[in-house]
Parts: sequence; C-alpha cells; structure tokens
Amino acid sequence: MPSKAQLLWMYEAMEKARYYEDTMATVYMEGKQPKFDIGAGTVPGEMHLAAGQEPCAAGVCVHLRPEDTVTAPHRPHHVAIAKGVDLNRMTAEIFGKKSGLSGGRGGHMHLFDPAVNFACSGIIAEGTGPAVGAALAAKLKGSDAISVSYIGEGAANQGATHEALNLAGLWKLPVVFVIEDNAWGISVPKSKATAIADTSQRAAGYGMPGHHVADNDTLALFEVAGEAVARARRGEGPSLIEVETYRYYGHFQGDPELYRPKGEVEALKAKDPIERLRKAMLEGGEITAEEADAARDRARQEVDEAYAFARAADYPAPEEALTHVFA
Amino acid sequence: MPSKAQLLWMYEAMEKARYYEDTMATVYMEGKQPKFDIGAGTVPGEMHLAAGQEPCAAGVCVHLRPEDTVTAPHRPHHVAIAKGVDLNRMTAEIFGKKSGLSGGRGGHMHLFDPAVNFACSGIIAEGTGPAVGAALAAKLKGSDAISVSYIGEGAANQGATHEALNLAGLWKLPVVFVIEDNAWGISVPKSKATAIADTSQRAAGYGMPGHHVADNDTLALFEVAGEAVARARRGEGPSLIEVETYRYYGHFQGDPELYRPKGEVEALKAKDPIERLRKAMLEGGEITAEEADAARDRARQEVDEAYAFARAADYPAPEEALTHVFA
Amino acid sequence: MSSNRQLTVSRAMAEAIALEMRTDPSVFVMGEDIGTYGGIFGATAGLLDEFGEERVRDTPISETGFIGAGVGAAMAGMRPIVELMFVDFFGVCMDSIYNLAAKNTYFSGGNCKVPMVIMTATGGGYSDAGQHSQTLHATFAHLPGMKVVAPSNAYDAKGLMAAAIRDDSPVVFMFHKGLQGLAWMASPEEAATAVPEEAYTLPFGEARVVRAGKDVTLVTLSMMVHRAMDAARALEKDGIDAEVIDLRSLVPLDRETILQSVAKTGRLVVVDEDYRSYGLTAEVIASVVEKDPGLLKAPPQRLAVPDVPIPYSRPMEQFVLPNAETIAAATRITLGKAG
Amino acid sequence: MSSNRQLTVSRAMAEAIALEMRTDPSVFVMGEDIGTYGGIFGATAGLLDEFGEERVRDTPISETGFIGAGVGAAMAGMRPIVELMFVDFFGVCMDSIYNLAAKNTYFSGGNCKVPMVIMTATGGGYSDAGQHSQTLHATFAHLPGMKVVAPSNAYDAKGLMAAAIRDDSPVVFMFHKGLQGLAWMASPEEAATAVPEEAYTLPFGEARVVRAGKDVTLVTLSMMVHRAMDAARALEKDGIDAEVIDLRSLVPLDRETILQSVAKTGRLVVVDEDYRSYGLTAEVIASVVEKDPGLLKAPPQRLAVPDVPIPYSRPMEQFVLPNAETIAAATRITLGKAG
Ligand SMILES: Cc1ncc(C[n+]2csc(CCOP(=O)(O)OP(=O)(O)O)c2C)c(N)n1
Ligand SMILES: Cc1ncc(C[n+]2csc(CCOP(=O)(O)OP(=O)(O)O)c2C)c(N)n1
Ligand SMILES: [Mg+2]
Ligand SMILES: [Mg+2]
Repeated sequence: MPSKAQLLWMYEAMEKARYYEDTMATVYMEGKQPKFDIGAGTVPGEMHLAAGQEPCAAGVCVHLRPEDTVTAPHRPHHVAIAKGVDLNRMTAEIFGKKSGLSGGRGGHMHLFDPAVNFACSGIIAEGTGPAVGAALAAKLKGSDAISVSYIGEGAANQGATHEALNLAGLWKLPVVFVIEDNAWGISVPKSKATAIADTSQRAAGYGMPGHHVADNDTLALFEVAGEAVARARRGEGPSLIEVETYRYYGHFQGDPELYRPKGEVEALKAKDPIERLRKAMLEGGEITAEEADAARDRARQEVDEAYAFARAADYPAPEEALTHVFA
Repeated sequence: MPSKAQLLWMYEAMEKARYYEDTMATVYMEGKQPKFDIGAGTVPGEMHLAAGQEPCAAGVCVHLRPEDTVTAPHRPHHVAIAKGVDLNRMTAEIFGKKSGLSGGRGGHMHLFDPAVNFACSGIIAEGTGPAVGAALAAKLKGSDAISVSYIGEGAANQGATHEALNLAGLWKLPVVFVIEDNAWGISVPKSKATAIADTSQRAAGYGMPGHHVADNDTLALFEVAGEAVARARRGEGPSLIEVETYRYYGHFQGDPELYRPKGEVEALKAKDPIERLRKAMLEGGEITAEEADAARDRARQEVDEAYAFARAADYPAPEEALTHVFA
Repeated sequence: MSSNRQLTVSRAMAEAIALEMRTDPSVFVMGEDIGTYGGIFGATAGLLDEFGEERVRDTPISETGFIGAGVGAAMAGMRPIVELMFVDFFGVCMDSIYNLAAKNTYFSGGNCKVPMVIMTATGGGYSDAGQHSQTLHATFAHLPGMKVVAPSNAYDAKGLMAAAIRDDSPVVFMFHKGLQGLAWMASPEEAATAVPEEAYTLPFGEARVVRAGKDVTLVTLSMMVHRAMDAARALEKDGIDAEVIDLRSLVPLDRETILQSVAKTGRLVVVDEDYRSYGLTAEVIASVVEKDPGLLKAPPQRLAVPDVPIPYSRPMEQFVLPNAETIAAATRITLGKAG
Repeated sequence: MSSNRQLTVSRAMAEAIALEMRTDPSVFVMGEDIGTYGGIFGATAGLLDEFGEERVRDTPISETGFIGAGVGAAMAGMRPIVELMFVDFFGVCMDSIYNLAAKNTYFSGGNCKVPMVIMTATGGGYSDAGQHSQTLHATFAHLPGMKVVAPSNAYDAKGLMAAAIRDDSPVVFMFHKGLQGLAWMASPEEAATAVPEEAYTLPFGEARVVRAGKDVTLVTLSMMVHRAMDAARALEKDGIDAEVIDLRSLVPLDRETILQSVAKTGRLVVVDEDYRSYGLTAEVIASVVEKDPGLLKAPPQRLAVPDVPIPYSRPMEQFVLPNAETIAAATRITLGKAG
C-alpha cells in the first residue's frame, strides 16, 4: 500500500500529466485553423498525447530515483513528467525554442534530461536497448541504479524488444520493462498485432517474472511495480509488466480515428483512472479533499507556468542547426 | 511410428548428409596446405558443416513435399539434401562452378533450388520472414503447402525470429519453426546467449505449441515434426520445435575450437544419431542390414558422383559477375 | 470523369495499386495501418473496402518480419507491395531489404525472382524531427539489386507505381510526404496533375526535362523539383534561363539526359533533400566529369542537407532544407552572378 | 621488445584497447565471440584473460540489442566498444547505429554524449560471398553523427583506435579482414608495421600521402591503399609517378589534402572496395570539381565494385574487386597512355 506521501505524489503527477496533455491539445491547434496543417502553428509536427495513460507513468516512477534511467517512446509526456523532467525546458523544447531541453533540435519525440536520466525516441522499441545498457553500466559501476523501459503494446512485436528482454534476462540486469497496453498501435488493434492476449506471458521466455495489471489500475500497478523495482534494485534481475491502459486522444493529433469503435473513449472516460485514484485516496481517509485539491492546483499551476515559459522563449537562430552534431 | 519406407528414407538422407560433410571436410583442405588460407583451394570461403545434425534435417523433411518451402541458415547442407536439392548442382555451386545452382554467384551459404523450394542465407535468422511469406502465399493461393524455417539456437535471440514467430502465430500460418540446438553459437554456449534453457518454451508467447526433442533423437523428432507438419497442413497454424543436436566439426572449418571442452565431441560421437537410427531400424525387424547397407551405399555413391560432377565442371567467365543482378 | 481529372499523388498511387490488383490476383498489400487507415500518407486509401483484409493486410510493427515475408511471398509467386511507413525506419529492417529482397535474384543466379514493391515515405519540412523527416535516397541507391524511384507528381507516381508492381525485380518506391496532397499537410499545387483513368506504366531511368533552358542545368527529383521550378521562375525574372531535370529514378540513373543538358548549358546545380556527403549530388557531378570535366564552365553547386540530423524547430529545419531562394542563389553563383 | 617491433593490424587494435582499458575503467568491450574466441578477426585477442568476463563480454546474436545497450551504457558514463562482426550485418541493427548512437548527441542539444566505438570487419577477396564481403563505407559515411575511420595498417589502426575510444562521439571503426594479419587469411606485408608500445592517438580527418608523386593522384583507403601502391610501383616502371593518398577516415574527410594533390597532378583516380554508385568515388570527385573543375586535366577514373552483389566464385569475385592491374590501367587512361 502506498504511503500518504506516495498517494499524493502519484495523484499530483497524474493531474499534472493530464492537464499538460489537455493544454497541449489546445495549444497544438493554434495556427492550424481553419485549415489543419501539421507543419503550421505554435507547436508543429506530430503530437502524441497520453491522456488516460497516467497510471503507467505515476505508478512506476513513484518508486524511482533521479539516478535511475527511464526510456520512453514517442508518447512520452506523462512519463517525463513523472520522472521529474524540467517542465519549463521540456515545454520550450516542444515549442521549438532555444531554451528547450535540446535547444529545439529534438522536439516532442526527443526529450533528453540528463539531470533525471530521462530520454525518449521516435522509433518503436528503440529505447529498450539503451535501458538495458544503462542497467549494465550501473552493474559495472557497482551502483544500485535501475532502468525502466516503456513501450506500447504494439512495440512488443518489434525485434528490438525481444533482444533487450533476452539480454536483460540473461545478464540479470536491473531493468523493469513496462508495456503500456492502450489497445491500439495507431489504427491496429492489439488482436491484429499480437498473437496472444496478454503480452506479459512472454516474460517466461526470458526467465523473468511477468505481471499483468488490469484496467488501468494505479494502485495495482503501484504494488507490482514496487515489487519489480525492488527486485531490480536488489540485483535479482528484470521484470516485465503489462498495464491495460486508455488512450483518450487519437494516435496523434489530427488522427481522424475512423478505425475506432464509437463510444469507446466515452466508456473509458467513465472509469477515468485519476478520478478513481482520487476517490480511493479520499475513501482511505488519510487524505482530505483539500489536500488533493491543493496538489491538483499546484500541478496545474506548474503546467501553466511551463507553457508561459515556452511561449515567451526565443526561437533559435537558424544556423544553430549546424551545432552539436558531434560532442 | 515411421513406415519402413520412411525409416529407410531418413536413414539414407542422414548417411548422405554425413558422407557429404565428411567429404567436404577433406575437399575443403585441398589447396589449403601446408598453410591454411581461407580464400585458397578447391572450395574457398567459410565452410559450416553439419555432421551430427542430420536428425534435424531428415526427421522433419521426411514429412515434406517438393512444393513445401524450406529456409535454412548458414549451415545448410544436411537440410538441402533432405529437401531434395539437386546434389550435383549444389556441389558445383559450392565449388564456384558455372553449372552450380546459381552459376557460382551464391556459394555454400546461398543455395537456391526453386524446383524443391529450398533457400538458405548467411544472415542469422534471415530465413524466418521468408518462410512466413511463403506460408502466407500458400494461404492466399489456397494451397496446402507449408513452410519450414530452420534456425540455430543462437539465432533464437535475433529480433527477426521474434517477429516471424509472432506473425505466424497471429495469422495462423502453416509454418514449422525448427531450432537446431547444437549448444553453440560459434564460441558462445547457449547458457551465455539465451536466458532460458529450453527455447521451445517461447512458443507459448506466440500462441503456438512448442516441442522439445532431447538428445538428437531422430524418431522422437519424426513424431513431433509429423504432428507439426500435419497441423500446419490442416490450416491450424504454426509450431515451434527445438531439437538438441550435435555439432561434430568446428563452427567453420579452420575454427581452432579453443572454447570447446575437451572430450565433448567424442562423447557426442559415442551416441551418434545415425548409428542409433540404424540400430533401431534393424532391431525393429522390418529392415535388414543388407537393405540399410544398400541405402547407405546409394547415398555415398550419389555424393561421390556430385563431387565428381563439381570437380569436372568449368568456372564461370569473370564477366558473368555482372549478370542476374536484376530479374 | 474526364481524362483531365486531377489527382493527388496519394490517390494516383492508390489507383495504380487498385488497377493492378483488379487484373492480377497475385498482387497484395501489407504494412502498418494500410487497411482501415488507408496508409498514414494515403497511398492505400480505399483498397481495403474493395479487396478485403486478406489482400490488404495490416501488420504488427514488425518491419523485418513482414518485409522478409514479402520476399518469401514474392519468391512463391506473389507480387507483394509492402509499406515501410517512414523511410527513417529502414534501420530496423534493412537486412530484409538490401540483403534479402535485393540480393536473392543474384544469389540464385536468376533462378528466383523477387517481384516486390517497397513503398516508403520520405521528406521533411513540417517539424517531424530527425527520425521522421529524412529522405535517404542514397542509402538505398548505393546498394545493388533494387531499383529506386522517387516521383515528383501524380502522373509519374501512377505510371511508376504500375511499372514497379509489374517489374520482376524489387523496386523501392520513395514518395515524399509533402507531395501526397493530404488534407493535413501542405503540398505544392503542381504535384497534383491530370492523370488518365486507365493503367499505364512509365519506364525507370528516364529523366524528364521539366523546363528546358540554356543557361544552367538544375538536376533534382521528388519534392525538390518543385523548389527548383520555383527557383527557375525567379531566375527567369533576372533573365536566367534554367533547365530543370526531374530524375524520377535514382536506380537506374539517367546519366545521358544529364550529360546532354550540361553539354548545352555548361553549368550544373544538383539539388537533393537527402544528406549532402556521399549522396546524389556527388553522384550526379561525378557522372558528368568522369565523362569530361571540360563540360563544366564553372564549379558545380550542391544543395542538400548539410550533414546534420534534421532539426525539429522550424527556423533550424527550414535552414537545412534547400529551398527556392537557396537554389536560386547557388545558381547565380555557378553563373558568376552572385551578390 | 624494441620500439621497432612489428605488429599486425589485429594485434595493434587489441593493444590499443588494452591500453585504454588499463587506464580507464569505463572502457569495456561487447560483441559476439569477442571473449574466449578473441574476436573472429582477432581484434580482442587476449583481452578476456586480462580483464575478465564483465568487461570483455560475449553477447547473444542480438546486434540491435547490444548496440542499443552500448548507447545506453555510453550515455550512463561508460565507454563501450562494440563489435559488429561483419559490416554486412548492419541491416539487422542500423537503427541502433544511425538513429540512436549517431543522433542522440544532436537530439539532446549536446547535453548527452555517446562515447562509443563500433568496430566492424569489412572487405572481400576470399570467396565469402555477398553477405560477408562488403565494405559499405558510404553506407555509414552518408549518415550524419558518426565519425568513420578505415585504416590501412597497424600503426594507423592503433592510433585511430585509441582516438576513437577517447572521442566523445560515436566512431565507426571499419577494419578490413584482409589487413588483419590473421594466420588463416592472406594479408599484404605492408599492413603489419612497426608500432610503438605506448599509447598514442592519430587525429581523424588527416589523410596520409603514402607515396608522393607528380603525375597523377590515387585517392583511396583501407585495403585498396596496398593495391594502389602495387599499381604505383608498376606504373613507376613506365615512368609514371603516382601520388597515393590514404584517406584514413571518411568522416571527417580530408578534402584539403586531395585538393592539394590534384592541384599538383591534375589527374585523379579514386579507388574504393565499396559499391561504385553513390559512394566514396563520387564524393571525392565532386569535392574536387566543386572547388574548381579546371583542376582536372582529364576525366577522373573511378574503380569500385560495379554495382553488383559480391559474387562467391573466385573468378567472378576477383573480377569485381579493384586490383593493381585495373588501377594501373585506369591510371594510364586518365594520363592518356592507355593501350
Ligand atoms: C520501427 C517503427 N515502426 C513504425 C513506427 C510508426 N509508429 C509510430 S507510433 C506507432 C504505433 C505504436 O503503437 P504502440 O507501441 O502500441 O504505442 P502507442 O502509440 O499506442 O502509445 C507506429 C506504428 C515507428 N515510429 N517506428
Ligand atoms: C545477424 C548476424 N549476426 C552474426 C552472424 C555471424 N554468425 C554466423 S553463424 C553464427 C552463430 C550461429 O549460431 P546458431 O544460430 O546456434 O547456429 P549454428 O552455427 O550453431 O548452426 C554467427 C554469430 C551472422 N551471420 N548474422
Ligand atoms: Mg498502443
Ligand atoms: Mg548453434
């Protein structure tokens, strides 16, 4: 069971991520109306939002330390937020500004914050190998830092995932693999992508424990992830967790979602995980509505400030494009 | 239980493959003495021999038809022989001759015989996808042809293998995956490459049955493969079989094998699978020693003729190198 | 519909595929989101409805697997069209492309064929950053055994796609996202063209002189044809008469047309959206001077991405991509009219 | 041992690695068969005994996984050296190399470093066929973010390897199998050289004039340096004085040295064991003429594999690889002395 502090931390991280994404959904449309042009506006390019997937981020990252490495995929904001990435500079990066994490070179799919050992990437399952490597580095250095590798359920069928799972299992490395099963890989449902229903069953093929978390349950994930993180920290090896989660938005903003059954999102929203966590927290009796509200308000204010920071920031000079190709 | 004809067929195929490899081991050294130079001699380049692995070839291919597709890896001779590849032209190819299967363009790792739908390749696990594709083609055409994809136990950890297994399981395609576990991937033992001991356990992760055949047992494999092939032929989907087998020679000819425990090969040879099959056949009572000897002699004669054919054949003209890049 | 009907490139591609699928049952399509979604860049829109799930087959995110499967299916008598969603993803599956699809014909001494189309989206300019904006023309064209095409407009796209499907060798069909005529991405007007309704093919290796001119030769392909034409129109105002050549394919490369043009103009500018070094710009220049360095009256100019990953932020991205202004400026330099 | 001791390239590489491992605990080696076996081409021979299994780590056949792991380890403060056994295998793992190792520095705006060496064996000539004989120089050099070196001898190999390990950017170290000095593969005598015992580095991007000459410039690298030198010696007998340049690295490319030489000789022959089109030969030629086409008094010559997969059979393979005779013949052509 999470402590009061852990509960509040998760709740705040989830509210922050949700508000971040909802704000982004609005900001993203600035300059894209009346005609939607993906390259136009305040925030151009592809935009993958994770509203609904907050439990995956908060329920795992609550167990982590800054020195632990997290690799996330193309849908990274909720995880970055839970890992403690600098929100101002992250937002400035997404706005393509000079004060962004990477001075605007990376953008929304390439957020790097070495202060908290966070990275993400745009190629499916590309972060799995680096997570294994960071864990190997920890082992070689005798540190008890661990790695968490996030992928989507669609990414589970990419060769890179298999190789990383086997390496981690073989070398008993401190890695926790988290599969965010939001039921879709763009327009392809899991049933048309994965030969089995529960991907965590593949864990046995790599000599590691597999865990399945049903229905986006933050508290269930908290327990399972706590176990997996502790196991890794003790040097006993990796784990694989699959979490059934919800994707509220389209695959990317602008996705017509013609493939999606009518009413699916509404049904998911009816059991929103943030609401559920809040309810459980308050019912637990230790946390008051005022405390929860304060956490939520803090979260929103931080997000508002980040957007303001990004908006006010300058664009890089064009020639800056030529720098930092090499170290 | 195999019929008399099946037993004799397997025995002959295994004797043929063994004699082929032992002959190759000798021929390969022609022109490489006193100083070994991999590029010199009658047969230059890398040479991967499969003596000891004959059960994997014969025990599966006995169930196949010419229209079934087989993809083999870099150690392909035993499988090619069991699949019925033209032995003269295969040997001429390995000699680099004009009358070789591919006019000398491919060599020992690139044997293609479309008459029996056999292909092999030099990149680990590269044949897995094509086997899936041939099975898909059969399905789309409404044929009951199947595919067999051979890989080594080391190749089981390559991403391509994972993707092909998932595709076959997902689309319920008629593929039989055969892992030849000869305990080594060059110098790396299975225990240092694969996180679990029995790779066939991964089958569950792809929604297909997995079978493990212990100790290079031709008859046990015959049963299991018969089941897998029949299942595929009936349109019920793929299977994965791992066979514990023996590698008598080094990874390639010239391998100093410094990594290999002393006495390992001798211990394996003491339970030679061809001897064991012959013994079982004769004990079964249906087959006489004369019949077995005749099969063996036929096999050897065919091999001798193939080497004679290859030796007598002409080299291609150098400029032939420029042809057949495109169809 | 009249035969003057205009099609976008994406519709032209889908139409070419549909026409072949109607007449040849061995043609089928595989890839991520090519079914219900119709392809992220619209190249397969409408096909699922007409041909069903067996022949218009969504795949898992397993590019090595399904491109390898395409090779196996092609060798077994089918004519698969597989989509690699973005060319940037080649790194996860290049073995299936360059070592398998491209080499099996040769390895088999011509006894096996691999009649397969690998279609893939290229190009940037819309802030999709360094793993979703590359062009990578030379990455494919450098390696033997595959034909490589990159059309600039709908008419060419339809004809080249039909030719690719009917070809008995693997063809890499590189289409530029910004030419597709998608509702959600800007596209030059000239990319959409009149397209005949019936099936037709265009030969590979025949460049098109998009604009005849006598002063300087601009050699390019794909999106950059439109940028070069914009440059040519601007240069015209200054009395500079540029010839613009659309290569249409990288393999085979129509060196003859380039040579004829340079023999006439004596000045060469090569424009490519791919990286600069070890790329198309060098190949075109080398192809000219290995014939005769005297053909060039002035140093040739190369415009391409200056060997940096494509940056995300708009000002930086626009800076690294060639455009009408930079092309015109480079042209003026080679004409000695800079300043 | 005297400081004149001769080392093979493979021993020079292993020695460079050992020296760095002794002084820097963050250096470690990973790859297939690099432990007990010592590397199929000997580049890690002896390291396991000295440094143990943790730092000299055999891997499964999972190139995407362990190269990706190398990137993660490098970003976490280590200096991994990973071996890709044959460069031909890049197709199964190029994403980890070109999209991850090569771009993370840029994507992070320089806030993350990827100090990593990817060493890989190139080259043919011993009948290992089309998936084990390629050179693929341009495949790597075309893509931004990685330095690419390809030494021709032991002295350079040791210095460039040390520099690669100490570099804070990813370096692709392409060593030619036929230069390694292995007991089982022929190697030119000059590849083994005197090598100092202590550690030293060589800078990237500094070509070496292997032979000064005034009549013609032969630009090449790796194995082909030895073939070009053989050609130069043969040409000398005919009174032709060839300058031979060993580029040593493709990225950075020492265009200055090439230009200086061509400014002197006015004649250029470029020799590469990689495929011909869209490769090194074109880049070198374009680099010269984009400076000034007038530098070339005659058409430059390119020698490279003629855009076919490397065939297995000896006569065909030898035909597609440049050699001393074909280099000498091409040189005579550019000098107008053919026939
Ligand atoms: C190797 C590769 N293939 C394809 C893509 C295109 N792509 C981006 S996201 C995506 C779907 C991913 O699905 P999933 O892993 O379930 O993550 P989700 O988007 O649902 O979060 C695809 C196919 C890619 N980025 N990389
Ligand atoms: C992608 C790739 N990586 C590495 C190699 C080099 N290689 C050739 S055979 C081999 C070992 C294969 O082991 P296994 O799959 O067990 O087959 P075996 O040789 O034992 O028959 C390796 C690493 C290769 N050919 N392709
Ligand atoms: Mg998903
Ligand atoms: Mg093995």
